[in-house]
Order: sequence, then C-alpha cells, then structure tokens
Amino acid sequence: MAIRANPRLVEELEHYGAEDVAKCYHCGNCSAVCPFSREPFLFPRKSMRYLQMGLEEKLLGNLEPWLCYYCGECSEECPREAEPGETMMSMRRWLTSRYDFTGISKLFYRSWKAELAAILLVALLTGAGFLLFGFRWGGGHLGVYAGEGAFLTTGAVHVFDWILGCVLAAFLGINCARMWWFSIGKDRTLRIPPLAYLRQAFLLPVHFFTQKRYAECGKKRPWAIHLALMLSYTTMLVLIMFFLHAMHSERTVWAAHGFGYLATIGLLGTSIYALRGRIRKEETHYKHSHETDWIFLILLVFVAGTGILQNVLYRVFHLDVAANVVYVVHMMGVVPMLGLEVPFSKWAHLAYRPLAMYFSELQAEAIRERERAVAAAGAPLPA
Amino acid sequence: MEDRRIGVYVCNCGTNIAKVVDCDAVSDFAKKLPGVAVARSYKYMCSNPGQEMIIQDIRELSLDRVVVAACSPRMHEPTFRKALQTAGINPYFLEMANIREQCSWVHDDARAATDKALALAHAAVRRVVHHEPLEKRFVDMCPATLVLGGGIAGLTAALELSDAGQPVFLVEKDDHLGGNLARVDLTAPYLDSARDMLADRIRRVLESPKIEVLLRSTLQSLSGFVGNFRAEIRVGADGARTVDVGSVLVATGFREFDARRIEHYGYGRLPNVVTSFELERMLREGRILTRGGRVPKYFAMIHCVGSRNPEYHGYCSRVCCMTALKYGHEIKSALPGAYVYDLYIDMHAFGKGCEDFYRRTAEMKTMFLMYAKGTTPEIVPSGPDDDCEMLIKVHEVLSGEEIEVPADLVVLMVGMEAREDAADVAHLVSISQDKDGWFIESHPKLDPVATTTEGVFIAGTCQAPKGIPGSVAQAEAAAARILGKISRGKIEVDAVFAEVDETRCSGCRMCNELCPYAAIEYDAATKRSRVISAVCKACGCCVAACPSGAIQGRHFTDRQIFSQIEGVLEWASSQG
Amino acid sequence: MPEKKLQIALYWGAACGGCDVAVLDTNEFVIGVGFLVDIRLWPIAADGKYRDVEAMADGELDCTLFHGAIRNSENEHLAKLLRRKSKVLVALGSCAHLGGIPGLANQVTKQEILERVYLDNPSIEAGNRVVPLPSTRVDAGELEIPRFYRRVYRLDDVVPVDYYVPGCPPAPEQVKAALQALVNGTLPPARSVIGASNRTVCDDCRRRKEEKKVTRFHRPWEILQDPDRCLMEQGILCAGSATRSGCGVRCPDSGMPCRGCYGPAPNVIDQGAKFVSAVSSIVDSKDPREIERILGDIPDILGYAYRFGLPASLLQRSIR
Amino acid sequence: MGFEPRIVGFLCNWCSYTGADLAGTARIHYAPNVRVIRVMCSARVDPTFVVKALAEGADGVLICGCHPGDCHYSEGNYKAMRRFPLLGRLLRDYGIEEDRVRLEWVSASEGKRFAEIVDDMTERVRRLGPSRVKTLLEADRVER
Repeated sequence: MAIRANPRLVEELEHYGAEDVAKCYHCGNCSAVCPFSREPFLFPRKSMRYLQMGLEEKLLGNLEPWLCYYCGECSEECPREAEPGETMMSMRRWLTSRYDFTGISKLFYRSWKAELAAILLVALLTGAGFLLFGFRWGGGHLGVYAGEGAFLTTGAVHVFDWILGCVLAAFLGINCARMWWFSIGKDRTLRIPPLAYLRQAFLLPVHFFTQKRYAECGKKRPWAIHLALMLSYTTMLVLIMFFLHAMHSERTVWAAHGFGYLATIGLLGTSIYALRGRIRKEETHYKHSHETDWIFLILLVFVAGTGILQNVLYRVFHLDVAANVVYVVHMMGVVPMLGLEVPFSKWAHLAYRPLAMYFSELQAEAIRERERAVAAAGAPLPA
Repeated sequence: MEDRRIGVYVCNCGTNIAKVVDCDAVSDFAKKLPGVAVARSYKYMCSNPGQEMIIQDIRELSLDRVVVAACSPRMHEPTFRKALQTAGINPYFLEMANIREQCSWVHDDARAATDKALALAHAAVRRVVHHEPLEKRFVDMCPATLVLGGGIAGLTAALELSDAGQPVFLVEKDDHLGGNLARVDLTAPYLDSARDMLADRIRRVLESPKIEVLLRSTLQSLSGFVGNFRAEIRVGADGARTVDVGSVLVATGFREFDARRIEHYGYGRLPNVVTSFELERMLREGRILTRGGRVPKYFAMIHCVGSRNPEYHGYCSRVCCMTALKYGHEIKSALPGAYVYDLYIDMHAFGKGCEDFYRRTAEMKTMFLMYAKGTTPEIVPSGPDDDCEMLIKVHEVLSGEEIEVPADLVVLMVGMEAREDAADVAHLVSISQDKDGWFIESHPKLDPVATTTEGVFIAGTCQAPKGIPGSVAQAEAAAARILGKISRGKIEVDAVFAEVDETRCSGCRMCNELCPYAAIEYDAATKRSRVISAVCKACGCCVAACPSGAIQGRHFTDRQIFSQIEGVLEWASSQG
Repeated sequence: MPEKKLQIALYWGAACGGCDVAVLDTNEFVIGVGFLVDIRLWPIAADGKYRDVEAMADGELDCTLFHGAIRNSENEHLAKLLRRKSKVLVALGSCAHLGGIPGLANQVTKQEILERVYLDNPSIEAGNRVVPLPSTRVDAGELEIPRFYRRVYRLDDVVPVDYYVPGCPPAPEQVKAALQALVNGTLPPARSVIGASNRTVCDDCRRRKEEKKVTRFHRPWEILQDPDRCLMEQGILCAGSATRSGCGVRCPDSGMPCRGCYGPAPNVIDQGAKFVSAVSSIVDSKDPREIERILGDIPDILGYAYRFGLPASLLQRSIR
Repeated sequence: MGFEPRIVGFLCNWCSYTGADLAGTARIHYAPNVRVIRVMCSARVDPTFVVKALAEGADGVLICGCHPGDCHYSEGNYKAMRRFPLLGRLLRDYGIEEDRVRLEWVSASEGKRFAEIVDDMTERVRRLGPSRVKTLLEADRVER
C-alpha cells in the first residue's frame, strides 16, 4: 500500500524551525558522521527524507529525532547546509506538539506570541492567586518570610506544588502514552513481548540520569553542560517536592540548602551559558534558536534567579518583605514554567528522550526479530 | 630495389624494450638484410641525440629509407618523419616496427619476444624498400559556408562567419528561424528569455548582407571536397539552388523523444499528461490549465523520459534536469500555491550556475522523488476524495518507500534524440553517426567540431545532447575553424590517399558505391572512375575491392603490404 | 620479310584442342603464315615424331606455341624438350597460361581422379577394376605410359615462358596478332602477355554500368536479363571486372557472364581472391545473416573464382 | 619445443591497432604468435592478403576491425564483414580449416579483448597443427 506524500508537511515544519530541510539532496554524509546513527536507526538522513516527502505517519512513529542530541556534526558536514541537526530539533518540536493531545503545544510552537501570552496570563494568575492567598486566606504577614506567620506558608505551597505536579504528570503521562502508541504501539508488524518492557525498563533511569548516549557524541562539553543542567534541575525538583520545609525553614539546613545552592549555580550557570551561546551562535547547536528556546531559557534564568534572590534577601539581608515579594514573583515564573513548558513545550523532552531510548531499544529488538523471522521463512528481506 | 640504402634503428626505450627484447640481436640481424646500410640499437631513439643519430646517418651514409623499431607508430611516427624531413629526405621513407606496445610490453618470454621483434623489423625493412616519396598538396579554398539548420547553433555560426566578412548560405527546413529554442520560454539556470536571445540573433542574421537565408529548404546533394563543395538545395516546394561553398556546418539539431513510446505514461491518452515542450507552450502563452480548464495545483515532472533507459536511449539528454528545475521556478512564480515534484533518477546539475540553481529550486520546497533506473513511475486515477486529477505511484529510492503523490499536471521531460532525417543528412555530407544516431566528431575531446570528412563540421545537438551554451560554443568553435581555413586561402591535402591508375581502370564501377565519403567520381565520357584525393580518407576499401587492380592506396600499396607479409613469415620460417 | 622461313612448332599438353582450332580460325591468314614459316611439329595438323624434335639442335626452332596444361610426365618432358629447342616459347591459351579447365582438378587428389575415372563411374562395367599403371610387362617387353602427376601445373611452372596468349580459346584475332608480331619480329619485351589488353573486360563491354548494389545473385538462366545493363548489377556473377580484356567480350555480348578465361588484370596477382573481394563488396547489406544469405546464392565459389586459373592462384591447389 | 603457430594479424589503425597498443600500455600479456600488419581500415584487407599470407606459410590469419557501427570510416568494417563469408567458403574449398582465418571486432579500449583473442586463436591454431599449404607448394615445385 503506497503511502501518500504530503507536500504541505514541509511547510508546516517550517514553523517548528525546519527551514533548510528542502536543501538536502541525500548524500548521506550526516548519517555517516553521526556517532549514534546505526542500524536500524540511520538518522538523520532518513528522517529528513520522510519530512521532505511529507510522510506524516512515518514521521509520527519515528523515534529517531529523540535519539539525536544535536551535537551538530551533521550540520557541520552537510555540503548543502540543510542543517540536519536543526531539522532533527525541529522534528522534536513537531513531535512534542503531536504527542500533546490538547493542541496547546501546537499553538505554542506555531506562535510564540500565544506562548508568551499564556505564560504571562498564568504568571499573572499565579501572582494574583498567591497575593490573595497571602493577604486574605493564609493568615500570614508580608513581613514574615518563613516560620510562624509566614506570608506564604510552606504547607500551602507544598500542597499547591503537588497538585500542580499531579496535573502535569497526568498531561505528560497521556502524552507519553500517545508517544508509545505512535511509535511502537500502533505498528502491528512489531511484536514486543510484555517481558521485554520490564527487561529494558532500566534504560529509563539510566538514560535519564546519565544521558550516556550524549556522552558518545564527539564533543563532550555540550553533554557536560546538559547533564549539569538536568541534574541541577532534578535536584531542585526533588528539593522542592520533598524537602520544601527544609528549604523554607528559618534556619539554614545545609543538608538541603547546600544542594539547593549547588543546583542554583548549575541552573544559572548552564542556562546563562546556553543563552550566551545562542546569542553568539558560535557552536553549531546554538546557531538556530526557535522562539521557544529563548522563552525556555529566559524562564529558567528568571526562575533560578528569583529563587536564589529570595533566598539571599531573606538569609543574608533578612529583608522579609522583599523576599516575600520575590517569592511571589518566583512562583509567577515557576508555575508557567512547570505548568506550560513541561507538558507542552521544550521541557517535555525531559520525559520523551529517555522514553525514546527505551522504546527504540524495544523497537530495534522487535525489528531484528522480525527480520530473523522473515529470513527463516525464506522470503526476501523488505527493501 | 636492392640498391636501397636503409638505416635500421632499434630503440631500447630505456629498459622498456631492452629488458625483454634483445635489441642488439635485432640490429645485428637487420644489418645482414639486403639493402640495409646501417643498423643501430640505442637507448632512446625519440630523444634528441637519437633523432640526431638518424639525421646524421641519413646525411653521411646517404640513407634513402629508414626503419625505426621502437614504440607504436601511433606514438612517434610524426617525430621520426620530421627527423627524415630535417635530414632532407621524404618523410614517408620511414617505416616503424612496433616492438614495445605490441611486443616487449606484452610478452615475457625474452626469446619469443626477440623472435617477434626480428620478424617485425624484417617486415619493416622489406616494406620500406617499396615506400614512395609522397608530397602534400594544396587546393584553393572557397570562402562561402553552407550552414544546415537555423537553430541557435546555426544562427550563431552564421553570424560569426558573416561578421568576419565571409558569405554564408543558411538553410532551414522550417518556415522560420530559431529551431528548437524557439519553442522554449525561459532558460535555465538564469531564467533568461529564449525569445529575447533569439530575436536579436535572427534580426541580425536577416539584416546581414553576407547571409542568404533559405527557408523551407533542404540539402539535396553535396559533391566536391573541402574548399570546393557544390551543394544542391531544394527551396520551397519546387525551387532549386546550386551553391559553391568551401565548408559545410551541420547544425540540424535534435527531435524530442516521442513520449507515446512509453505507453504506461499514458501520453496521448491521459488528458493531463503533457510533454515538456507542451508545458513550454503553456508558459509562453501564460496560461497553465488542465485539459478541463482548471488551474492545476500539483505538478509532477517525470525526468528521463526516453533517456537513460536501455529500452529507449541509454544516454543522458543533459538539459532535461535543469529544464525541469526551471519549470519549478516558473510554475511557482506563476502559481505561488502550487506544489511541484520532480521524479528523477539522478539530478544532473553540471554546468555553470546549475548546481546553485538546483539548490535554489530545492529551497523553494520542490519535492524531489528518486525512482530507480530501470523502473518507471506509474500514473493512476485519483480517488473520489482526492483534490487532484491523478496519483503517481513510485518506489522512492531514497526512502525505500512505496509512495503516491497527487498530481494535476504530469510533465514528461522528454529526452533528445537524433532527428529522423539524420541518417539522410549524414549520408549527404558523408559523416558518420554513432549507435544513437548522433553525428560523430573527429575526436571526442581534441577535435569536437570537425568530422572525418574534411571541411564538414558539426555543432549543436545534432552531435550529442547539450544545452545552449554548449551549442553556441560549438558553433563558434566551428566558425573559427572555418574562418581559419578561409584565412589560409589554401587547403592542404593529405599525401596519403587512394588513386586510380586511369590506364588500368575499365570503368566497371565496382568501387563507386563503396566510398563512405563519395570520393569516387565516375566520368561517363571517358568511362573511368576517379578518386578525388582531397576527399579521400585513405581507408583503402576501394583499393581492396578494385577487381582490376587499378586503384592503389598510397603508402598502403599491395606491394608494400605483400612485402610485409613476406617479411613476417619468411623470417619466421627461416628460423624454423 | 625474313630471308629464311621461321621454324615453328605447335604442341599441346593437357588440352582440349580448342586452341588449335583457334589457330585454324584465323582462316586464310594461317595459310599466309604457311608461306612464311616451316611448321616442324603440330600433332593435330601435321606429322612429326618425338625423335624429330629430339634430333633438332638447341634453339633450332624460332618459336613453339604450347597450349594445354602440364598434367603428366609426357607434358612436362615435351615442354622441357621444346623449350630447349625453341628460341621463343609461347603459352597459348588459358591452360598453358593459367592451368585452365584442367587446373580445376587441383581441387581433388590424384587418387580421387583415378577412382572416379577408372573405378567409381557409371559408365564402367561392373567388376571391371582395370587401372592404368605407369609400366606394364608384356611379352614384347616393358611398356610405359606417362606418369600422372599429383596436380596440374601451368606451363610456366615447369619451363620459363617468354609470352602468354590468354583465352579459352584465345580470340582468333589475338592469335593472328601474336603470329603477326612473331613473323614481323615486333614482339614486346619477354615474359609479357600478348594478344590482350591492360584493362578488364568491362572496358570493352557495351553494357551500361550504373550503381552496383546486389541483394540477390542469380544463375544466368534464372532471370530475364536486361541486355543493355551490366550483368553484375543484375545479380549475375560476371567475372568481367576481374578479367583481362582482349577476348572481344564474346560471352557478355551473347548474354552469358564472363567466366574469366583471360586471367587476372596486370596488377592483380590472384584473380579469384580479387573477384571474391569485389563481389562481396557490392553486397548491399550490413546484417551478417543477410550477407550470408545473399552470398549463399553463389555456388562453388572456388570453381567460379578460379575456373581457368586455379594452378595460377596463390594457393594453387586444395590441400585436402 | 612444440609447434608455435605463425599468425599474421591485420589490424585497423583506429580501433584494433590502438586496442593492441592499449594491451601493451596495460601490460596485458598474450601469446607472441601474432605478427601485426597495420592497415588503415579492415576494409583495406583484400582477400588476396589472406591467401598471400597462407601461401607464404602463415598458420593463421587474424583480421581485426572496429565494432560494427563504430568504424572510423563510417562503415568500412561492414565491407570487411561482407568479404569474409565468401572468402571463408573459398578457403574451405581449398581445404583450409575454418579456425585458421578469423575476423574479430576490437575497439580501441579493448586491449584485454585483443589479448584474449590472440591467446584463443593461437591455441586453436596450435591444436590444428602447422598449415600444410607452403609445405605442399614446395613439395610440388618442379625444377625448371
């Protein structure tokens, strides 16, 4: 059964940053230099091809964009300047928007104004909510940052965080399930025994925490930066979700705050490094920046900056009022960042990428199994 | 004959010959042959000292024939002929024995190789005895040129020649000038208008007092030889002209491949399958519509229609890829919402500006779909829900997928092929065609516009598929070659040709039809055949065929070849 | 007018006698010759024994006209004897000149000939297996007959020949011209062909010659021929283009193709090979199978190409 | 030493002779039994050359020209092709084995092919043994 080509897809992907894919003439240099590209996932050339031809179904089930860490070597070697690295990046954005069942992601990726407006709206609502809470329902005082009578009580914020976290996890979980369905669930020709899911499940934490595939890239620095950012972020997430009391206590709890400072340095350092990189455009993977990349980084710097600022205001200068104000402002950043960016935008790759590693391993195994079966049956291998 | 004074020179070619062939044995053997005055073996005969040795011997020992046993005569025959000339004897008094390419390089048994070298040297000595002095001759050159074909190549050459003040007869079969280019809208890769290019040239041709344009005309016969051709031209339905010209330029162009031959493309049957030339017409008229009068949205260019397919033509037609890309540009500029696909085998984007053009077309999001050589895309009807006229199914090589694309207008990029009358033209002007029907140039690299018939040149797509720059360059090159001949005023006639001994010819006319160059004339009054030496290329076909032995091929006479036969065998038999 | 009558002999080797008739066909001229010469030997017309010839002094004869090929020891013996006795030896007619019709026997072996003639022949009585032997013992003593050679030679193969008068038979006018030259002492340089032209039969042939392209060969009786057009162009294998002229175009004029009896043109060393070259050259096809088919119409090419000159060809005989 | 065939080769200047030169340039080794005589075109090869060579003692004759359709002189090789069947029949009538005379097409780029043809021909002629033509002619010779 022939697959229908859709000449419009390549136009659509332009909104996601794939501006140069049409230049590709399939010399295959990109796949040749890519340290990850190996059977049965020979990317980025083949993904580029699917995109050029508008084979939407093929692309949707394609995990290859997630296997790419954008070291940029392909783009550097490309004789046509077709930017395969950036194209893979764009396909990740597109896939994110297609995994998302709400359509919000699509809206964000196609319109940075919409995203910005949503962020601002959520920020304002958050700000208004916390102010209302602080002044009317919490019973605290603006002059108290922590402890008894605090403007924003730890318990309330904690509950809020968990509610937000659960909602996000639900969104993200549904999207991840869709990702599974598109890539390996739907394909009837792939037989994946349930045990295999269990056997390979270790891949998820391994890839999540080590990003070891990234380490296989020829360039080590981007991996180190990325790992630092990710670990800092995770550390901070753990601190907030589980140790918010310690973080928000009157005295400095070094066991928690020590990690907090480290994570802050990590977050600020890496995101400022990334911002600087994107402004200078010296490294290949920083040459092209989608609006969402900027929004993401600015939010990150903003959140990390306000996070540390409230801490410093309170703990160094004992300026409770200022710290509380900054706390509200910090939350105005945190909520849109977590609430919008994680399920609907760039942050989602935190979940998708390790999932893709996991799914792709299952997929590869199933493909090998299928080929063995076909070979055993004596039929010619599919072209 | 026995009082010849022959010098035999055996070249060692460094060790190239000497390491297998005993060169001293060859020269010692040659010394004993009748008529041999001197025989020497030397390291490099072609070197200056080597040539000096020959020259000195000729002068001091009064040699009158020279044998050089060395490399292939195809390599150094001119070198040694020149040495003979320098020494003051006729250059044709030389014979070479090829003991390198056809001996030392291909045999490792030293004895067998030396035996063979001896036989070849012997044959050369036997042959050279019968060599005759040959002289180059000169005939007058008529300055007029006959240009066949009024396409871009013919127009260009005509202008080039007339600008130099030389008369031109421009013969065009159609009722207008311009040829195939007149059917084209814009040209790749710079998107210049073909009309503008042509209009200026045609105007200048028509205004030139030196060019006589003969429309609706065809060449009927061509007789004579370089510098002195006579052409009979039929003008219109019943007019006739006879013109005397010194050179002929064939620029008869190509015809497009008949797309009907590939049946499953449905050309002629499916309403919206058109050829590239039909799309050109739509573009020129500025009205691109389906047969049903709808503005098409999806355009599919199928490349290599008739080209690069052993069933039709194995060669590449060279211009279709860029033309298809050009359609991408033209269509998208006329219909910005349209989608364009190129179904191709390979993208041939050689030529100045072409790779860049390809890139720019790609950037316009033209969809390139590669199909495998030997396969063909398939055109099928669209379904009721489709917003297109047809679907094209293709096994897309770069993805490995079977895909289908919607299409409203399928454009078949028909290749170039030799014109249906190419064989007649070739016959009329005595030039050759290759297996595809293209006219053959004298040398594919070093002599690309001359032909094996002296004074007949070729330019443009009658020689091989090519684009406008190639055609124009060839036309100008041919014009330059012709002007060169005109400026010398005389034509040098090669000294080697066949000649009829009129005292022996009986006018049987056996030879008349054999000459591929029509160099043999029959004089009905005297009942004798005659070889026009300027036209003769010395193939020797008529010599071999002449049953009365009245034709002799200079430098390849029966006597000379018999001596060689005797030479290679007599020696061999004497050695057992 | 010479003071002394010329002494001449006419002798024959393997011959049919047609050349003798050709001499007689000079009609009253031969009578005139009779006044000028003494015919010392002419087996067909005058008496004369071997011993008379043997008795002659060397060079006593002014001229011997020898016709017929050399087939056996007697032919050779007499050729050599007459050579010695003659100042001038003329090979008269195709057999002496080229080997002639008897020369076609060079396609087969002596054994095959003897078997065909004496053993395997419908005209031989069953059981009769008498074969001639070179010598036979009879009561009177040993009888010898000439030895039959392995092959046929032309005269030139066994003795040096001074002049050749070609033709089978030579045209009477040419015989006349040769005799006249002899009597008048106006013979050309030795070893030349006399009584013939330097061109080929086509030169004298009245038939119209146009385009030579043949797609089908015919035997003369197979088609209605155009009497004015070149036979070759009509697909009739005519050897005229490869044959020395001088005959007066007798065959083509009477609707038959030239068979080549006057031998090759002066510059040609092998008449048959040249004829093959010319004939195949005008075949109008480029397709190997079609060429084979067209040329397949020609039967017995060796016999055609060398009807009168197999012993004079480069290969001279079959090697089977 | 066994029988070494003596073969005369007639090679057209433009394809076959160039092809034979190419075999040399490429150092493709082949049997040394063919002695080459260069002619401008295979159409120059008069059947007389072939019988002359055989009469002079050649054990074989090889004629090489351009491939049909590729003749430097347009169609000279077709004329060589036309002459060959009749010449072949003539030689057969003379009792000369078919393998002794051969017509082949060798282009200027077919050095390897030329070498293979020479090797093959040499082998075939070697199997036939020496030609008897010259021996018989000499044995037949009569003292004049």
